[in-house]
Amino acid sequence: MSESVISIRNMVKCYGAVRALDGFDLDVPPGPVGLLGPNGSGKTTLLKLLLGLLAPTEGEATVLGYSPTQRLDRLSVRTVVGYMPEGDCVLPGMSAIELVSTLARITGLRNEDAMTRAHEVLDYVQLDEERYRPIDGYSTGMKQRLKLAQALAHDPQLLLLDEPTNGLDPKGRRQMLDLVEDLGRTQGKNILLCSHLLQDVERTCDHVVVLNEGRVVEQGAVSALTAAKGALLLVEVEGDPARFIKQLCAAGLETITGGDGELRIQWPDATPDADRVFELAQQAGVVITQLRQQRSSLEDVFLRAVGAKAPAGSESEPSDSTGNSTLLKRQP
Amino acid sequence: MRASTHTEIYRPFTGSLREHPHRWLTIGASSVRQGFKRKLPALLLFTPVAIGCVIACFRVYFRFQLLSGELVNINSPGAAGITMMVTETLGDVVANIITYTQSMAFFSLMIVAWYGAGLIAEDRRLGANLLYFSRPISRLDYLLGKGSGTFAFGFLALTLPCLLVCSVAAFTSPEWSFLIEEWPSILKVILFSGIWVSTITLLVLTISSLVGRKSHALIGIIGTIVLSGGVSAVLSHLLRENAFSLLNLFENFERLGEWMFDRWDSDREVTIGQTLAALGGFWAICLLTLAARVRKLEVVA
Amino acid sequence: MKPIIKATALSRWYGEVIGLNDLNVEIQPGITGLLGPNGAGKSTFMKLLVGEMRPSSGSLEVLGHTPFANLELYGQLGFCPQQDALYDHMSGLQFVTHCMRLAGHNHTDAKAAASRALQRVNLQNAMNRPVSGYSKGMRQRTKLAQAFAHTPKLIIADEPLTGLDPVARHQVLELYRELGESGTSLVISSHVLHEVQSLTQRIVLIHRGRLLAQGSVEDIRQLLSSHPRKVHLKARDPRALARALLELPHVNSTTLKEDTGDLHVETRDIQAFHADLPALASRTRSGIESLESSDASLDAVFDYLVG
Amino acid sequence: MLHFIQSAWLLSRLQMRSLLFSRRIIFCLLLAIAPIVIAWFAGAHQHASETVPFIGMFLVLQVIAPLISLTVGSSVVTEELENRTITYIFTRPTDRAAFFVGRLLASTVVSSILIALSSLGVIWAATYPREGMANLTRVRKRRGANEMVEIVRDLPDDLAVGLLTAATVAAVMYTLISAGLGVFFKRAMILSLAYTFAVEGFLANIPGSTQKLSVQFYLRSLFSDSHEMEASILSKIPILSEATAYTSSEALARLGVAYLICLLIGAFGIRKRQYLMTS
Repeated sequence: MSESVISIRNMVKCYGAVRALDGFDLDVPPGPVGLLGPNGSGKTTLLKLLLGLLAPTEGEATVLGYSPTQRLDRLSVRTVVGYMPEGDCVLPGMSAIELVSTLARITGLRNEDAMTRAHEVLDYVQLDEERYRPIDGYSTGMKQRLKLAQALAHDPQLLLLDEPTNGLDPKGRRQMLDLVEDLGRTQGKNILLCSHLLQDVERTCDHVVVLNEGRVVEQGAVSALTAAKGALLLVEVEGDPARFIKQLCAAGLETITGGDGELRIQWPDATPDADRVFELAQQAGVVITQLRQQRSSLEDVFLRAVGAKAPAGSESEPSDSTGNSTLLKRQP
Repeated sequence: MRASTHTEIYRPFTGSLREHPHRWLTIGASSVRQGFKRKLPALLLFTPVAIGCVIACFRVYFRFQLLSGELVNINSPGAAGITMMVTETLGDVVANIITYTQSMAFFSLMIVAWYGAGLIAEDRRLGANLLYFSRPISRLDYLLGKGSGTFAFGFLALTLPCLLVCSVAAFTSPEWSFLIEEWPSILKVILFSGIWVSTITLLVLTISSLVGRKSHALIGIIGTIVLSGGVSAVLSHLLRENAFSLLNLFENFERLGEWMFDRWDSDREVTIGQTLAALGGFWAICLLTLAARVRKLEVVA
Repeated sequence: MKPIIKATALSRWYGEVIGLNDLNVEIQPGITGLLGPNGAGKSTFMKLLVGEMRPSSGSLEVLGHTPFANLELYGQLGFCPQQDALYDHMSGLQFVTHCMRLAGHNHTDAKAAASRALQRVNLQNAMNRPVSGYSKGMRQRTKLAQAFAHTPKLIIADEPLTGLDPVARHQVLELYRELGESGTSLVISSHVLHEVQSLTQRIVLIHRGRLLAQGSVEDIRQLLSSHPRKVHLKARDPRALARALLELPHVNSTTLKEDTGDLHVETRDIQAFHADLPALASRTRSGIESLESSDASLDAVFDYLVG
Repeated sequence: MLHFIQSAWLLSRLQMRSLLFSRRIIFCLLLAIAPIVIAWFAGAHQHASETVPFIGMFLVLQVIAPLISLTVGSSVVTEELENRTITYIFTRPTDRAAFFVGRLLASTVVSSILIALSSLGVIWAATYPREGMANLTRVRKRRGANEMVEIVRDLPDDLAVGLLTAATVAAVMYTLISAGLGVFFKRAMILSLAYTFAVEGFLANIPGSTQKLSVQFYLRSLFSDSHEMEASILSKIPILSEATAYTSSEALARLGVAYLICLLIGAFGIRKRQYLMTS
């Protein structure tokens, strides 16, 4: 694995008594990385530190060879880092093309480069003829894409995206996710993506870091973290499952029926053979509509890492609405 | 539902960044361009300045024409009387320029206030500070940029018309006599208007950094001017103590103008030292507040 | 059952911006998801429901009342607004007690009901601290507590899930499920579709100010016959499976994704496909690992309708 | 009716608490202290019977009282509207008029207390005996030797009472005006500032019967009618001489009627109006 994009050593940041970042080491690999954590876990503080806007109480960090915690690199690090803020932010009274070209010029591009680059980047985020209109007429989706465009203006090697899909409607969210996925996977840009919507992170990131109360509590490749543990098959059946269950038990496969007619077949060895299940279903004259291996989702990983119990005891899909033991009684 | 590959091709940027890109110049230029986008306020604010400047130029022009005598043929009866009366009303050229500068001070304040009030306030309200400070600019760049933007408007409103009047005076004066004899006072006029513009720029930006919206900033500026004038008047009246007139910005500049163009009438109770100290104090307060507010603006980013 | 909300030819516009445009909808008791892209008129509809605005034309009945400034209705209605606005200097308990006192209860029952509600939202140890110190999730749960403290018949929640982290989102969803089960009707507007789908199957889809679709996700999907159903298959030997599948008459197309080895199959008749699959699978022995039809998900339905 | 009073009382307590913790109140305190400081300085130079009417009339009644009550009064409706907490109240089965009346009561109490204290402070500062009086005698000498003898330390007490009543009435009236404007218009603060300093400033200061339309006129009659003004500077200004047309009781009656009408308009207005909270 090539050298890490961001390496942090013993990072501590205190706001008075509150220890926003509680001394941790972190090596962020290249490519798209998700940064997860409940509200107030230190994500925004970390981003500001990487941008050199905040000085840490202790520890230092190196980003792409620059060290934003030192005075001299504090500004120059921002020439190679692009930041997409979370809230609404716009330069007053400007249209999209003016905003992106002005910000590009401020970063250091020459005038003619800034204008051509602005058009290129706005084409990329599909802000076509709206780029000449003032921004207050934009929809939330267009504003988010504009923010992404201004972060890309100086072609940074590292992109810091803070909640890019927050508050977007499904169409806007899909467009934004396509852009982030294309940047991360196809264009090979390093991305640090902060988000609460774990489906989005699962879809766009390869590596994940989970922060909680200022410390790194979990990190690893997404595929590894959500790998299937043990051979548990989830099968949804139409019609009467009873005969099918008898068949399965006859074949020595222990089966439990979940709440909404979902069967959980425990496979003796690690490699489940679905064809066998289909054969049994055919003999039982039963129709299978869903069959998948039990994999914990990123949400379960997150909930386990942050210490809140996953709902309904077993590591089921987040959308399992049959949660018999509700969270209400338990302390968060 | 996996995402289909993205058809848009992302082209990496091949150009290079400039070594010392004068970032504050870009910010200043963009604020000026933003200002002149809306034509109506520009028209409304700059017409009185233009009219004042034209009048001053004509006064100076006639003044010199009369001196050279082309305007009124000498041998007609009573010509001497008319020329004497007219020259007497027109007054000395330099005095003309100084009165022009002081009369335009108020208009230039309005122009600088209108264009400068929103520069920092609207940035904070709309979150533009997040965008500015995620770029490699220091707080000084930001301040210099906003300051230069506002100063440019003040320059257009006051210093440029003064220069125009001086140049008209120089051209019409016989054999450039105005330029040769009076060039120090031209420099003084430029310096005086420069100081006035930079002071009101500082005032406008400080108030703009304290409030959340352009309209509040405008109210704040007008409020400060009126209040400082009113309070100093009431206090000096009530307490018969003229030191309070130091609070009033306009009076300070009147005294400064008189001192610079050595028309200082000696029986003024407030000395020039106190005036300069008052101005220095005002500048210090403004710069300190601005520094503190912009530091807060950056961290909020 | 009598519908809790009945809108007939309801429209509302501000200047030339159209909020709702001749909306006719009836919402039955129970949990209903109110969906629609940004600017479709969802928040306008919510404001009309809560009586914050009067309709420009048409009529609206909530629990049999016309909602604008209708004191009788507000006794049975709970509203959880979208904005994150609370009285920061008050504590959670004081805030909910204050709301209950305004509803006409005396101090003791108001305080009792408030602490019960706050316990139910899991804020018992934080309820005496001022709200300014609460996290986003806690503020959301406090807003919800004031909405159901007076056990209303109907609770309306505007975007309750945006900006919450997964932990808080789970707790809020559990809470809604519990309220739904206890008989309170709920109308929830949200963009986080998979969360809404985990809560209820009944949705009302508004687009450009009009009702686009109403009913359960599955029924709506059936109606969209023009769109072929998509099924995803993972197998050890996807090419053999693909060849076999193409022989089935109702399969339109199969696309193979080389990077992930997924097989996307489009079929005209999903029941026939499911019926034929077991036989085909045992015959070809191509080692199917998973069979998923993500087509019935709310995301897909939303895409087909809104595009 | 009981529920109306109960919720009004509840909301006024809430407004009282949020006012006392807000930045507005610091601004009001500064405004309240200003005339006291000026009166203190002026006390060293002028006789109390001259400073109190001057500061009372020009500073307290025309500037400080309206400013304080506008700041406090304009927050009655707009504050909750702006930070969007109004939804919790407007979706409760309470009469919206109770919301208006309750918060108005709290604001009026706060502004009248502040202004009453400020006027008391002015009177106290002006009459406080200090060694500074020595140079006062020197000033007197130039204007006529005998005047030095009758330096009267205390103030005619009806002048003090006059100032207090006028100031409190000013507080009550202007708080209602700004609250009423808050019900109907978005930018209540700016509108009420415009009304008080532009419209009233204009109406009250041109001679003629239009003065009767402005609150200032009645405040002046309240203040100047309460004591013979022969020695003080007020009688020298022509506009003010017409102020004595009404006795203080007549002025109070007219202001009372105006107050009731405005209160009713506000109460009905808040019930009917739709408050759109722009996102």
